[in-house]
Amino acid sequence: MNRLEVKNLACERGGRLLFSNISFSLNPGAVLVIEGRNGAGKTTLLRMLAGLRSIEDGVVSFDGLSIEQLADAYYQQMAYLGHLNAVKYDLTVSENLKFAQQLSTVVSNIDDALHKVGLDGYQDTLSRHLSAGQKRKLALARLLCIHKRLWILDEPFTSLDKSSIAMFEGLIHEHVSQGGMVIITTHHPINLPDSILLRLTL
Amino acid sequence: MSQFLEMGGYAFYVWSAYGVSTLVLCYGLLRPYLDHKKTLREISLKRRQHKRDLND
Amino acid sequence: MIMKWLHKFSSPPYFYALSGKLIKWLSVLLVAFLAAGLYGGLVLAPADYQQGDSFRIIYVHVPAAWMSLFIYMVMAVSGTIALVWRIKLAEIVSVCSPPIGAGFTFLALVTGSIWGKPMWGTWWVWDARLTSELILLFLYLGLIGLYTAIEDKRTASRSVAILALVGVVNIPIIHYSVEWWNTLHQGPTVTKFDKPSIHIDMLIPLLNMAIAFKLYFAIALLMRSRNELLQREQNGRWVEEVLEGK
Amino acid sequence: MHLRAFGAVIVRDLLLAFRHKSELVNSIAFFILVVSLFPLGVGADIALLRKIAPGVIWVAALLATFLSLDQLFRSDYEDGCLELILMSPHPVSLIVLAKIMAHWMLTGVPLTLIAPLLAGMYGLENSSIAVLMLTLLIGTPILSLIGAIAIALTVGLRKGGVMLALLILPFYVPVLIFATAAIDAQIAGFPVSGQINMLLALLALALTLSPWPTAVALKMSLS
Repeated sequence: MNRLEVKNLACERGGRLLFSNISFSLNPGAVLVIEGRNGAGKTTLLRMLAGLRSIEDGVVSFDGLSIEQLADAYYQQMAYLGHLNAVKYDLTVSENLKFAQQLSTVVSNIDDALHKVGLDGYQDTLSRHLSAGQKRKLALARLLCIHKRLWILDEPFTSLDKSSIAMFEGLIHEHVSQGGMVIITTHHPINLPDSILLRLTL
Repeated sequence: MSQFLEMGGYAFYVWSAYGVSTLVLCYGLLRPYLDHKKTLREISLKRRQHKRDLND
Repeated sequence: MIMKWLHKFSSPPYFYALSGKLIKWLSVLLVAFLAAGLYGGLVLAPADYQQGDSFRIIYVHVPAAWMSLFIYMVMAVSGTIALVWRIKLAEIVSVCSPPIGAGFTFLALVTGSIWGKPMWGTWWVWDARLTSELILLFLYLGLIGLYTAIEDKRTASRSVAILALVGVVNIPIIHYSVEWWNTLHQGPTVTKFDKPSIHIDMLIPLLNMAIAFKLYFAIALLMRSRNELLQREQNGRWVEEVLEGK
Repeated sequence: MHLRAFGAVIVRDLLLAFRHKSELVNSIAFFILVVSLFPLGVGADIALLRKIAPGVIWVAALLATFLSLDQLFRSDYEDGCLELILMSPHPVSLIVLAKIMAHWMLTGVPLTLIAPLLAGMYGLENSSIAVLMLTLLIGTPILSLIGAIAIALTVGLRKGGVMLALLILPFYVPVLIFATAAIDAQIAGFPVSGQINMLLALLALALTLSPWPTAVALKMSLS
């Protein structure tokens, strides 16, 4: 039963203790919202959970195995969306998504994903010509067309307008109700049913 | 003694080589010693400041 | 038993205190060996029949050249230990070694060219050993440059460990290709840069100097490691007692 | 399964390069420029030029390859694709190898194809030009593979990181020595198999040993 478990995670940056003994466990069907003022280390924590930043003390395990042991297998289950959209400006929208699909294993239809995020018809436009909000939607579409159980989203709503945020909250709800898990940091208030919401403050 | 200093006519070369060596090796010990002192001063300074911030 | 001792030794306060004492003892030994080596080399050893007294530079040049390679090996090994087992002490050793290594390489280069001047009339000779030493100096500068360029100390020391590892694989290849290149272009000339036939009286001081240089390396390394440890653990409680103690 | 990703990365990099022609031309222009500048400095005495030709052409190729390597990870690092690649379920060293191979196709191969033109300027006969191309064909991948390690180590650095990568040039020395020696041997009429085999050995070494440190270095630079 795949669960994400974190035991007394700590991180030190520039000689200063950023956060320490962070412990929680996340089960399928739940959304963990991580709050904290700027500089509290939210992004650093997410990057550690995504395996991008090496973990000095504490253990992060998925399905009982530490993510260092899982390595590539963990990345079959986890997708990370950071501040950068990971979008190549010289490639068209569908080329970007096709590349992401070729890198992962379980995939689904690109056009459906584009439709869900409201980018239908943009398949062949160069990503360079998209607006900031549309680029963010392209990054979100990538999440939809590569099936990963755990989503780790760092401020996903930046540069999105009201309706797009609502649309994306719906997608999160849909992902979670199908047994997915989401970890999210955001400054916007999240309106998702409290039954599935967990909160962690740094 | 002067015969020793002369080094069979190679005095300049031998003593310059040894001179450079002493310079490099001494610097190699002096530098960490001074850094050590500097670090200790910095840390105690930072701690005193930290204490002052706490009780203000 | 070893693991227990290693664990105890690697706890920062213990290492800090122990290294303090060690430095004092090692410096006594250093002075002894240095005196023996210098006295033996400069006074006792007979002048070389070919190069006269200028060969006495060997007592600084050759140990320095040995040390430049030895330190690179120490750095690469401790870097690998730090990378694989994440032992903080190994990381500090692999980070503090490059400056000392660069010093010895520079020393070997300078004394080598000074030694070459009376024999060939020029300061620089594209001799295989000197060329390899020059390349080794570039490697050390690369390591020091990389460490200073990266802000976060942990990533910096791991990056240095990787470059050192890549270096240690390449050093033999570079050395032999330079050696091969040297024989190709210079051909069998009489000014082969090898050591004069080593007479026993000449050898003893050389070994003393080599040991003295190793002691020097240990002292310099311990001093730099204490400093690095202090900077990395400045919020640690044990630093408190150290400040009172000083 | 991994092969699909391997191919995808190569195709993507080639596609990106062709849509962004300037980078392609830069390294080739640099190579031609450096090689044709030398006679202006050294004089047009053909005997001298023939003597220094292997060294000049090879050093120019070495620098051209190295300067173009900077783009290998930089653009991916800046737009976040590097994180995407590091977090793919495929071994990172495999994908790094794909990127290096794509880079080699974009710089190493053009350099090899243009070299005969420049060698002609230096008065080399056809047989030594053939050996020159052979050494470039085997040597440029080694340059890309080893250079990638330094670039991966310094990709995260803002100030002066690129200059720092130059300090990996010492690792290019063996390739330079055996390649130029092969061409000199050919000019002098000696067999070149010895030097060529050494280059092949270096290539095998670089192919197997360099992707791993590059991958680890990328993880370092991102953490």
